[in-house]
Amino acid sequence: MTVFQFSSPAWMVCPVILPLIAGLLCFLFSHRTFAIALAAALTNLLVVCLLTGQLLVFGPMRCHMGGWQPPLGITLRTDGPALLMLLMTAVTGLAITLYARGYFSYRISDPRRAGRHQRQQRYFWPLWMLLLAGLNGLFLSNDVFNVYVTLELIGISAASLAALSGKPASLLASFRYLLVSLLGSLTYLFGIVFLYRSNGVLDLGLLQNLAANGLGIRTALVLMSVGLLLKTALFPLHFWLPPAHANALAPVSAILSALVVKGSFYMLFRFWFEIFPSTITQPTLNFMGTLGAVAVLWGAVQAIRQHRLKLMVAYSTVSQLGYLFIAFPLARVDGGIPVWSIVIFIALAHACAKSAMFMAAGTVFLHLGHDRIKDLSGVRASLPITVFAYGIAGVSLMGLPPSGGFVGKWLLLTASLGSSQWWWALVVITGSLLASIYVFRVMSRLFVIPEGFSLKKSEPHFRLLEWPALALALISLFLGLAASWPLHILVHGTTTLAQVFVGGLP
Amino acid sequence: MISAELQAMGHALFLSLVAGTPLLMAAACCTPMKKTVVHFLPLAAVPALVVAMTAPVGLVAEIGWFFMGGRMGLDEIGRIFLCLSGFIWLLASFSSRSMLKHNRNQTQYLFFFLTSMCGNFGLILARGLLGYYLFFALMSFAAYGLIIQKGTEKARKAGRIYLVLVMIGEVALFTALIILVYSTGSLAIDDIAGAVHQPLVFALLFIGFGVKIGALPLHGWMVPAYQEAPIPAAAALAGAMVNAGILGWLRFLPLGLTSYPQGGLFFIAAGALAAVYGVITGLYHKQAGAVLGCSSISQMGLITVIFGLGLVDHEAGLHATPVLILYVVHHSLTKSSLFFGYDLAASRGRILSHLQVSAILLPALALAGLPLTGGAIAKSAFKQLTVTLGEPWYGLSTFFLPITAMGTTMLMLHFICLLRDTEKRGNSERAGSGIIFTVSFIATAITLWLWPAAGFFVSNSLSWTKFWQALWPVAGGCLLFLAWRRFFIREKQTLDDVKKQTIFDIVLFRFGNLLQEKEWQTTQQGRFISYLSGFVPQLRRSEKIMGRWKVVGLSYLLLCLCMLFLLLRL
Amino acid sequence: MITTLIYSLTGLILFGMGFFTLIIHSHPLRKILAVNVMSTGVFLILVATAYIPLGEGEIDPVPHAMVLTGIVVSVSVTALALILACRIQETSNSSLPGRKQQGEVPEESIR
Amino acid sequence: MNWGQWLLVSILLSSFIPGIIIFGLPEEKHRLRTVLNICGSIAKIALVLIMDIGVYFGHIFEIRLSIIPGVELLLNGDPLSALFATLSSVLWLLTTVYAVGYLEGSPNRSHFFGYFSLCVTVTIGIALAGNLVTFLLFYEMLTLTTYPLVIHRGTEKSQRAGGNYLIYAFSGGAAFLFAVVSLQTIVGPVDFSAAGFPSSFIESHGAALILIFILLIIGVGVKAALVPLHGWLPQAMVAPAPVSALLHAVAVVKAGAFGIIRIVLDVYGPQNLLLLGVLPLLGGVASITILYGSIRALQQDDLKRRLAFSTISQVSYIALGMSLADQPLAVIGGLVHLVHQGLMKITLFFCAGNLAETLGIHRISEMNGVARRMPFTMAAFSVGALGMIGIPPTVGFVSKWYLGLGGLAAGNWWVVAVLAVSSLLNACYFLPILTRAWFGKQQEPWPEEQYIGRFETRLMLLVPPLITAFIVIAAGVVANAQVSPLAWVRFIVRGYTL
Repeated sequence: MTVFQFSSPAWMVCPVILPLIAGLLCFLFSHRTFAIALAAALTNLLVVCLLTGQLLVFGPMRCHMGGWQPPLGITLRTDGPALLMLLMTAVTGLAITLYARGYFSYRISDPRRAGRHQRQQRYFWPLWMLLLAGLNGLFLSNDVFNVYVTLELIGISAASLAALSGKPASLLASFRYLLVSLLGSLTYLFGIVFLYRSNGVLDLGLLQNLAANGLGIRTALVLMSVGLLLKTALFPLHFWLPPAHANALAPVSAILSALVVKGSFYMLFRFWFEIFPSTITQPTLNFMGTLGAVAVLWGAVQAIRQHRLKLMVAYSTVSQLGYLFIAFPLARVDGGIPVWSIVIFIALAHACAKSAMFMAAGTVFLHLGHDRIKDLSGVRASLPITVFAYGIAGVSLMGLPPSGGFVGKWLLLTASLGSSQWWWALVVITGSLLASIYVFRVMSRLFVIPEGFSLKKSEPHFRLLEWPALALALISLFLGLAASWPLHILVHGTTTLAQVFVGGLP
Repeated sequence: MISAELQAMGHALFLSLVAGTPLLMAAACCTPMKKTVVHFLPLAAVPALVVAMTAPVGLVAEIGWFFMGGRMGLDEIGRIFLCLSGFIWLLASFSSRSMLKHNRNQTQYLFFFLTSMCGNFGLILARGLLGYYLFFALMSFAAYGLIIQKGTEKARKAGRIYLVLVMIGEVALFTALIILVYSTGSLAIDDIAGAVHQPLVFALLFIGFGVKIGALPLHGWMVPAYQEAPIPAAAALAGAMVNAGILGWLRFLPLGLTSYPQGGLFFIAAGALAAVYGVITGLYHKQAGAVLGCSSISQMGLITVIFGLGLVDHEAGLHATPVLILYVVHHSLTKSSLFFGYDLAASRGRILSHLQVSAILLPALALAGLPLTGGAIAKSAFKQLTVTLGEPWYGLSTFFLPITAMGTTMLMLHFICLLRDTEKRGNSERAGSGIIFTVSFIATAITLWLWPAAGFFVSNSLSWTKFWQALWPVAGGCLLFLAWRRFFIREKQTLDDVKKQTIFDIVLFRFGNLLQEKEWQTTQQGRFISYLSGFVPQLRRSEKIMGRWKVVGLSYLLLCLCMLFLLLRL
Repeated sequence: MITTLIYSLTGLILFGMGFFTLIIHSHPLRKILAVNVMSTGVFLILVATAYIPLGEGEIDPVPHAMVLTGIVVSVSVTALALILACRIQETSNSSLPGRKQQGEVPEESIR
Repeated sequence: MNWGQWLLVSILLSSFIPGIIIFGLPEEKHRLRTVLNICGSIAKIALVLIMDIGVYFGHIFEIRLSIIPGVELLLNGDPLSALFATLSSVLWLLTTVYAVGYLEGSPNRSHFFGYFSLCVTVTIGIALAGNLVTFLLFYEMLTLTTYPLVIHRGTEKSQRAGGNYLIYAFSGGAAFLFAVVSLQTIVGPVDFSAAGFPSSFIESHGAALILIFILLIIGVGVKAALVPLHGWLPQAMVAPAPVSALLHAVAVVKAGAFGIIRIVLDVYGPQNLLLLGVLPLLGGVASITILYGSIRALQQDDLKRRLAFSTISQVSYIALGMSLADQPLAVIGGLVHLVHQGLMKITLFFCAGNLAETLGIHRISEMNGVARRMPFTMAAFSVGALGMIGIPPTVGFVSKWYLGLGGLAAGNWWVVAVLAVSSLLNACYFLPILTRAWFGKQQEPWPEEQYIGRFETRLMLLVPPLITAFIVIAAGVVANAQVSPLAWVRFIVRGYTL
């Protein structure tokens, strides 16, 4: 069968189909949910690795669904950025799957609310698998409308996941999240209308070749971008993110912060720099950069003033997302680093670090029953690995070497100073400093074992709660040292992109 | 080849033994072998004497690895100084040994005694600049331990004044040496001496070594230190360690090499002032050790004058060196024998026999220049030097020398009077203090007569005019003293230098207290934090406002419009 | 042509009305309805678009497919939103102010 | 990989692996932990010595790891890094022994020793760093690994001190990062090399290069505690004594000073700096720091605080030496003070720790007559203090001597004046301690006296300061020998064409 050959483009269907099937199976067989989800996550990782190999051997590939060619049919395609995002999702997803298992087992082991927690677990797995399918689909799609569908899929499952804990605060937050995500996708859809009206094409590849420059395209771009910005929670549209992320269950927070916001950002970035680079003007880029800069500072300052650990981590996401946008005005540096690598690095490092941090925060919450920052002392004695993971993740968020965050910030700094736009560099550095404050405000509590502190002996101990976080944190830490691998994949997969960035812009 | 190396090593070992023996013994006294060390204490000074007697002149040993290039050697001047110091240290260690038999703080005293001895011998042998500095510092700091030995409040204050001045001296010396080495590019003393040209270096060297000899503005430590230190230690201080300053000047200043009139004048002025000052303050002291300290200030002032005279003129410089050495030898022997006499008196209490008093009187008046004593010889040599210089120095000296001689006579008589009133210290008579005094007395009496190098000056002083010139100031001094005792002395007119605080003490030790510790950092940080925390409610409020749907919708629309505008602007 | 314009304008107005309601009104149900109105507006424009490109009598099937998909999505999202709104209603009725869970944010309103 | 590269890696691993294992060890297994620590540090010393010999005979030790274009990790064994690595590894062994004795019976030792080992790994990394990026990497990691040690006691005060430390350190790190990136965009990737970057850049980017230099110095100056960036150091005194010793003598402050050396000698190069004319600025800051630190030290009654201000003052000697970078003698003085200050200061801190641990003495006013109770400790303390003043034959004199000569050679008389005044001030704040301890009379019982061990205190607390005190004298006495810090520094300076 040619379909299962190494060179077959049909492999790229798997990352979408597998989690989808797994989600359905989870729904059906509610006793084997973890096994099914784990199998799906593992297979997903394997397939993504295979796709990466494919990319390295054959270069970017396309898969026309059902054999229909672009104007009508839907196309999936792999290239460097898409694969890196897929890899990120697969690795983080696997870790989150393991962590979620530990998380729910721990909660169910508490006899008081076992029933409620079991119910939560039952709904978590199928929703998570759906979300995974949606994300993979988003990264792979090469079709504007297909992107809308996957966005909606992500939005629905993410909002449901966020509501899972059932507490009033989380219900409110997830309701708002749902509305925001709807508003965003509707705006996006509105943009598609304009796009289709002026071009009559939905395939990204075709759109890219058209490179039309009319009013319709611009309006479409604005609408689609603003919709995606809302979903990405760029300042000043970040209002929904902290409550939604902070009030969700810990694995859900990790998923939302690490992966979901990246999805919409990824599409935004593609539109701006791959599909319509000729439409974008430098002032627009500067505008985005400014918003990003404000987000970095605002988010960090808000994170510093929080009294709850999870809210703090959530605001830190607002701040970190800002970095992604600071890369915008730096995209046109002549002969500099491809802007993709900056963004990808920040995104990868942030995904690993943030999910590790949320997992650690969740474990701490489970352990103490609260996450008030000022009462966190002594956690280190009982959860050394978690605290360690938190610390390492914090290092990456602060952008200290050798973490992946450092490489991302280094690239940002090099680009901004290389193009004499030093103000971005100042923002980046100030942001890191603020990050160090909010990370260490917690750290100083976590690290301290107060005098006369005694260990609670009878704590049940779940390795799955601690090790996945540490693993992800370590990955984010050593991403910096292994930075040449992602770059290799990126460069290999984006020969066309590279042409665009190095000199193709007006 | 090998034998030459062996010989060099032998020389090095031979010379290092001089300073090494006291050092090793100092190390040993920190171990349980303390008693043995006390017993063999005088042995520490023996190698110095042996080397001084036997070693050939010009013996030089290089120890390259030692402290940035060690270089030891014995020259003619060094031999005289070594001999002198060795002798005085030997006597002092005998005296210390008898003292230590009844002392509890043995270790401390022994350690500092031996390390100062090591420093003193080492600096005499040092032919390298850094070596000299090293041993000089070792000696200076170790002497602090001797001064403070008694542990009383007074002793500690004396020690503190000493320490402050020593520190100033050290720093000045360091600065001077570093400038010298920089300007000559050499670490050997022989290359340095001719190189002092800048007034700054000159002044620094004056301060650096001047502290040791109690030159005028830096004399503050001397009186309290002599007063408070145990007598054997004070003898070593006055007889041996003081000379390190003179030796330093001899080694580093260009005496006899070039003339340096301004410097010479400065030395003369400082020295003459010190000579008078020492006498005048000394008469007001009520303690024998303090009087001896004042006399040292005065005598060192005279030596400074000689040095200054040598600096004024190149020709005179050549003549000044032997005079200087003569004077140093005379003063050291005399002063140490006075101290040992004081020791004798202190150990006996009031029951000194007339013989003993008159025996002490001899060195005392020798210091004033009684005819047929070393003092007369030294003074005539001094006058001889002024003769070679010519006017105005000769005229000044005929006026100045008798005055100091009279002053010294008065001072010494005052000392003898005090000695007779000395209360007995210690609970038992110390064996051997009589013998020690006798030995030093004999040495004082005959050294200059038997010393071949001094022969010229000795014969020079043996004429009737010289005899008369030496005698009348002493006689006049005696009369003046009697008159002074009769008419002027009052009980309350005493000076107690220990109670005074020197200006350095105030400046340096109180410096820290003057500046009140202000925790400005914490207050600043506190202010900053409170300033920041004023923002927190505003932050929370604005974040809340941004979360309202109306605001969100508005910003959403604004964002759309902004982007559209920016995109369409082109 | 005019028809298309009318349809499109109507769709635009619907979208605007929905957006306005969404941000002005605080009641969950109104918000859900507002979103539905908005999506209807977009669908209307899409359908109108389908009429233009291929000349007389023929219509473009792609927008139709999109609208259909959109409707499906919209329905499911509305269902989810309604359920959430119900749950919020229940919990806000049942939970008294004093019974807040440990470690929760002070409740922030949907407004 | 050749053996040299393995050597570099194993030098780093020799403390990293014990550190990681110690983290996993249960609290009770202190014997195993001690064995691990000691073995690791001895192995490290052996490896570093091998490297020293290799460096002396001209072997090139180098590992490169390219991260992204323009960013390369480079570990490099040159004479300068060998100097710092040897110092750190030797002092680490002593500090470890001391820490084992000091923390006997206290909680959380696994944690403590784990970070202790990591901290030394990172310090060695700083020593071996071959370019600015690698230096930055380890420099930031140093902040992270020392922070848990600073807040080890867990009190409110120590947390505040730790927070302050972080704010200072990260701000410095941020300035450093900014400067490194700016420099790279102007002159391209800079490896540490004797020549610095090509002087052609000075004409085109003079102002920017000056600004970058200032930022770099600010970056490392925070750790080197240059005034006005010194605020964290006295506060960090709340940490246990071995940590203070580590901070002051081995790791943090030293890393900052080492950074100044690297920037001046290897990044910019003396010639470039002369052209830019920024060296007087550094000299001015260093001089002010020297005097300010001494004056502030005078005001302290808390022993460790006084020592901390003394560190501020003393470390700036290194900066002072570097500010005369065109004078080989001054460079020798600055470099050798890196070693000498470490030896002296670690002695002093060990002794202060002994006093606190054995007798509960924290203030100088409580020290009357303490030397009679603890003669060996105070003897070591005295040696260290006299060294700080610069009394021969201690090592402190050697550094001052070369600095002074270099200052004169550069025609800067004020350098000698600063040295002289600083020596006086040092004497003013150290000699009273000594006189109190040796000649003072004990007036009241010691605050918290414990009788531990056969000697005046535990043997493990006593031996390290005695060893370092011995080295303080010995290294001064044999300064001119074939093997001595000074000889090695001369060997380093020979590599620069000054």
